[in-house]
Amino acid sequence: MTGSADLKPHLARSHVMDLMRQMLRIRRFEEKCIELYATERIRGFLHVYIGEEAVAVGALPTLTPDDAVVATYREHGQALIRGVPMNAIMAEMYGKQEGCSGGRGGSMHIFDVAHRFYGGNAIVGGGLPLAVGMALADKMCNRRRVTACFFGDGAVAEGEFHESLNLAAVWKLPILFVCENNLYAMGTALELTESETDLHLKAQSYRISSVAVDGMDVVAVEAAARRATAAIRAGEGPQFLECRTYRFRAHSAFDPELYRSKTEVEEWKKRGPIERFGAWAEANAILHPTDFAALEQEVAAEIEAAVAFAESGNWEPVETLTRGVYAEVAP
Amino acid sequence: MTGSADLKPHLARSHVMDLMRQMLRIRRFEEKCIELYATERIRGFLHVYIGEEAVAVGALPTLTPDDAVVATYREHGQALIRGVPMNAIMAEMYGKQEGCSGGRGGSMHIFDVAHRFYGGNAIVGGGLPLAVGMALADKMCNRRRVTACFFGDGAVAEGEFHESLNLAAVWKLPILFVCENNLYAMGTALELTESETDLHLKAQSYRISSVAVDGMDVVAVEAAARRATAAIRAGEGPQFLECRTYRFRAHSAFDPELYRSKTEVEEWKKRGPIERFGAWAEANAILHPTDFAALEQEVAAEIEAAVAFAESGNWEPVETLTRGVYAEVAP
Amino acid sequence: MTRPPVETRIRTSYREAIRAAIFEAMLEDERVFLMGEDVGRYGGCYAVSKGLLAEFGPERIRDTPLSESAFVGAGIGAAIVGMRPIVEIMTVNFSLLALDQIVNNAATLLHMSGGQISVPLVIRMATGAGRQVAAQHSHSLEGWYAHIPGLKVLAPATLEDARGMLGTALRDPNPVLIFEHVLLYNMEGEIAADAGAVEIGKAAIRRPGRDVTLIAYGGTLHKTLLAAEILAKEGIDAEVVDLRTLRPLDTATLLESIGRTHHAVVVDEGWRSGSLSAEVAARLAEEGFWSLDAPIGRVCSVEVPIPYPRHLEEAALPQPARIVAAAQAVMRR
Amino acid sequence: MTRPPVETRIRTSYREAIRAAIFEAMLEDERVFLMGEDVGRYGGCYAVSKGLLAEFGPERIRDTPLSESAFVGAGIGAAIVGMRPIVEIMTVNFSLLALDQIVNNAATLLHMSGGQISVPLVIRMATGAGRQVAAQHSHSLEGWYAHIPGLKVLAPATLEDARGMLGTALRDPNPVLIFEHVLLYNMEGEIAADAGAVEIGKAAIRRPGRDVTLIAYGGTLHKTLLAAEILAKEGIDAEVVDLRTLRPLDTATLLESIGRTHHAVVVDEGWRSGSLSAEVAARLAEEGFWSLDAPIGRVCSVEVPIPYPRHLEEAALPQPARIVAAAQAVMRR
Ligand SMILES: Cc1ncc(C[n+]2csc(CCOP(=O)(O)OP(=O)(O)O)c2C)c(N)n1
Ligand SMILES: Cc1ncc(C[n+]2csc(CCOP(=O)(O)OP(=O)(O)O)c2C)c(N)n1
Ligand SMILES: [Mg+2]
Ligand SMILES: [Mg+2]
Repeated sequence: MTGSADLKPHLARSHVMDLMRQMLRIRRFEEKCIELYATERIRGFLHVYIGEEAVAVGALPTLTPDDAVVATYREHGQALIRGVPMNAIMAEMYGKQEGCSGGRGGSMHIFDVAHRFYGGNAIVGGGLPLAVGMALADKMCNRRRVTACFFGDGAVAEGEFHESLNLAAVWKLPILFVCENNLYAMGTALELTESETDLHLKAQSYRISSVAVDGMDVVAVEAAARRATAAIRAGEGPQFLECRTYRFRAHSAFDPELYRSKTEVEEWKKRGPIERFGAWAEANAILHPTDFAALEQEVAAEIEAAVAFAESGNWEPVETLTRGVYAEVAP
Repeated sequence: MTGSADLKPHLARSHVMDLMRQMLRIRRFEEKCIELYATERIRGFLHVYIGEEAVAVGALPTLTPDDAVVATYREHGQALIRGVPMNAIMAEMYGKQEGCSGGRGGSMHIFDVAHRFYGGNAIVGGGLPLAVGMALADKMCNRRRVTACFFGDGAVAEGEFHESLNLAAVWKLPILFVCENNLYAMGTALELTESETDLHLKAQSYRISSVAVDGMDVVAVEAAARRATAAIRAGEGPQFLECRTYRFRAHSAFDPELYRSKTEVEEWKKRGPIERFGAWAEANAILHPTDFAALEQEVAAEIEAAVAFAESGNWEPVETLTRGVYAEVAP
Repeated sequence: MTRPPVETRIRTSYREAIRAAIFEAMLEDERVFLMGEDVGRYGGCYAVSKGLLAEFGPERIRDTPLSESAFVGAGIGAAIVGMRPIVEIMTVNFSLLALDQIVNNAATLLHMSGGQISVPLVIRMATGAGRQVAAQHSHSLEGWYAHIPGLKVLAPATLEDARGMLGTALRDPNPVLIFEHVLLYNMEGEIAADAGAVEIGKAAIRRPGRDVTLIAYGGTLHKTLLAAEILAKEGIDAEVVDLRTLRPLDTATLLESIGRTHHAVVVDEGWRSGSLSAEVAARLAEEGFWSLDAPIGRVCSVEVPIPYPRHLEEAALPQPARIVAAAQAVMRR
Repeated sequence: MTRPPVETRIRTSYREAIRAAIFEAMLEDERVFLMGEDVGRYGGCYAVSKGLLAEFGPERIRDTPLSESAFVGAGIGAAIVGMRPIVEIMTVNFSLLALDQIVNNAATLLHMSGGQISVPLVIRMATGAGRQVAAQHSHSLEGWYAHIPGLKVLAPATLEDARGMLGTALRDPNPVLIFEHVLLYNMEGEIAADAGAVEIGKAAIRRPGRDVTLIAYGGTLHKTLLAAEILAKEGIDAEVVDLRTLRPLDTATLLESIGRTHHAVVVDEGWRSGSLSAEVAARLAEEGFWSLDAPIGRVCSVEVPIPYPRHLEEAALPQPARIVAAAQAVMRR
């Protein structure tokens, strides 16, 4: 595994098992969502994280419960790993009252303040300024927290990316930018839209220290994220992590995938984060076939329970439609 | 003079005289505007270019009549050097019908399509996308033109700067970005607002070739601009010129200048573009005291005529107020 | 109205009609090009531009980065120096990022330059809710754009208008915004095989009636027509007016209609307060006051960010039942 | 109304009143900070924050780069995790660059999160024309913001409101936008030395009258009061209502007033079509129809980008003479 050399010592069986479990939780959850979309239990836009699991699984456990996360519309994975209960996420996908956002948000707007999970933003680039402000508040209050902000390669072209990186750097804010570079923004390849496709270099032009890692390698991501969050906690200001990854499925349910070849997708699938990590763990006799089976079973049970929970959830009555437009009491 | 070594041969007396004349035209014009503002002939916002003359005078003559210019609200100097008649500019400052924008725009909105001068944009950063589109059209039509886009150091923080540079670079457009870095955006010093204050490096993060020049040295600006426009014409794509300069006067008539010291201003004044170039020309016996006197007289006459022209101009009748909201015929 | 014989009519969809209009414009005028996110290789997020890349190549079917402000501004810049760009903003939701360019450049350059510079630009975007895509993706902000002098704003609601408005917009020397309701793309029907440019600037009476004037546009037109059918069964003969052009508003047609019906209901998917329906109602109250026998009714979106679940989304948006109820209410006394 | 004794009144200006409100809020609550372009070292582009940097330091009087979207978004981010930011956008003209953050984040986070996240943020900005700063710097777009559910929108027109609205806004758990008309900053007068927070959400009758209700807000209030004086001399007793809060609109006070006067004129510096005046007129036409004895009049900006020359700018904006004429017109028949 790339970059895993210096981390081997930490790769205890329990940790390997945990990484595997978390990646599987995302993978199987997303697969179930696709199924549920086909049967119209889930509606609206659905963006799944299949192929990119190593990013969330590698990066998020380096945060503490006090830290915060801001994500995009492709955020089920982050939410799951952050600890938002799968039941609440699934109910949200259904639009049920028991969803983590009360059913109001759906797939693109997963929120859970108890887990300091601040969405779920469906405007590309729109989460970055928000994360900057959260980090600013922490800095002004001398709170030793990190705000991790996830966004795609597409967001890099937006003006808000530029403004946010600059602000974070000028003000030396405790923020971790995580760029999920899956090479495409919907159907447009990065190389057609960025003059500099080595995205982590962009961060350096703001004097933000940055690194690019193999986003298909959960151990590499974890190592890099750990270094980055440690630097932030040490007061070194914002850090930028470019995770080079790939989306195995269509952008959303409406995407006919005309813009890339099947071969390209297949090539990347060979590097699948679960597949490779699993093979490595097995080859090194850290995990055994029975472990995989047990994990799959455990995950399947969790998903089944989540579906049951969502199915049995309630629709908000129409009478409360105008709820949640204005807050009544100061937070 | 910095950077003038390789250009000495071209510094014929007539060229030196011309550079001097043009810088004086701007300086004296702006001084007159300040006077006219005090007597309320000119109203609204007035931003003068005193101290920064070398930028427009050095950069613009490297363009041909076919090329185009997009500027900011601090654009009198560019307009003058581009060849917009001083009469029409002054009448515009008065808001008279005879003004180059029919009096509708005033100081911040000088337009003259005959001279391919496309404003006069008062939204910081707002001219950059426009210039990108003009260059795109030229490229699509295989026209060998350059679009020169002027903007201040303050514009660099705007998202539109980032989006525009990237577009220009991805599409390899024939555009010259001229950053007039006078170290302040209104009252906010560059070092407080940019994590990377070496602005020309930012252009490089888009793979745009860039250079920083002493913007107080008209010969250095000219040399750099000549190289840049030549590169653009040779098909090398966008070029970026950072001109390091200084604004000797307040940002606008409303600015109490609390944010910088008199000493700082005085230090910069010693490097005044007219002052230094004049001293150099005299020391090298290229220009003589009588030349300066003659130039001053010539410029004074032109300004006097412009004021007379503006004074005797007409106010647009109120009856035509709603003119110019919609065009009637296709251009 | 004389219709062309049946054999010259073809079956098409709203989506295909727009594509045909783009296709035709690209063929006719080499200054025309299409630019926006995913218009090329992806085929357009609503598949409007599917196939055009193969036909016209990547220079003229130009995929852009996610840089709404810059590529809209670039469209303006290209327009002022001779091109005829069609800029596609995926949806009105993202147009907020380009608003400065539209309001402060596209709409003002002609005026600020004393008439020297015109901006023959067409900006297309999808608008509206109804697909359960929640609060950030369900805006109906065309009314905002209709507030801005210097812009023209169109809302094609029929196949003919989807086919015809683009060509007319491209021939207009001013910036023209075209709002395509997301729920209309799949609408199918027949149009004349030689359908082409249509007049803009005039409202159209889509259903004549004597008792009440129902005023709608874009996505709500069809709900309003449905409501009119229901009303007809209850003995109320509703006239349905399609605004078609949101700026400038064709007040004359509206006044004429209420001059006959003496009752008006305005239907608008925008949130009620400050939506386009307010302007329509205000004009009727100013200029049609003496024609009105009852207060004006409005059926708009409920003032809440659009929620994800279907039943709540449906409740938030104008529906035939609410239109019927509003018409009955204004007829009641 | 019992007024405090004369000796406790102080002379102040609109600018100073706002500064005093900021000052007080900063002292009272350490979660409050001011952030924006040139608020610190420059002293604020309208000198509102002059002196505050020396008092509170650069952390709490925070100069920002020219990055409207990011610093407004940062204000939202800071607000949702416990701060009480006051974000200053120099003028409404530049707020277009931050509109996405305001509409898609500030206004929707509470709803999208199912009520978990509230955004106790105050955004102040200057608005309006009258200083000959031409088309790009003269917008009056507060009506746009008043369209958005989730936002509250205030327009202080008096010294008391300039002094008092900010404090109330900061105590509100929702995003509140405060629009300060550029021509009011120099307005001087006396207010109670202990003036403080004022109620928001209610319109105020600034001049009682029997014949016609003139409805205005912000910068046009004073022109409207002038018009009322002129009308008084001509025997028309005008009531002048100051909207104060543009969202939510206090319709009740308006209906009450026209219930007495039976005539209404709405004055608004926004361009007529689709301005806030349209919503006001629409509500009166819906809910006050039977009170009205004549069509509603509107006095708005002429639909042209604001021109630079004084005489043209004056002609484009609402002026007392036009308000008088409109009032006379609605009274005439
Ligand atoms: C401002 C904005 N423009 C356009 C869209 C439509 N859109 C949704 S996702 C997407 C692609 C984003 O790509 P990227 O940032 O790389 O994220 P990915 O989907 O690859 O995870 C686009 C264009 C949007 N949501 N917001
Ligand atoms: C988008 C925007 N924000 C704020 C302003 C107000 N403003 C006008 S000029 C200026 C400073 C710009 O500085 P810079 O770009 O360095 O140009 P300079 O004035 O120094 O030539 C500011 C903040 C504006 N016009 N546009
Ligand atoms: Mg991507
Ligand atoms: Mg500057």
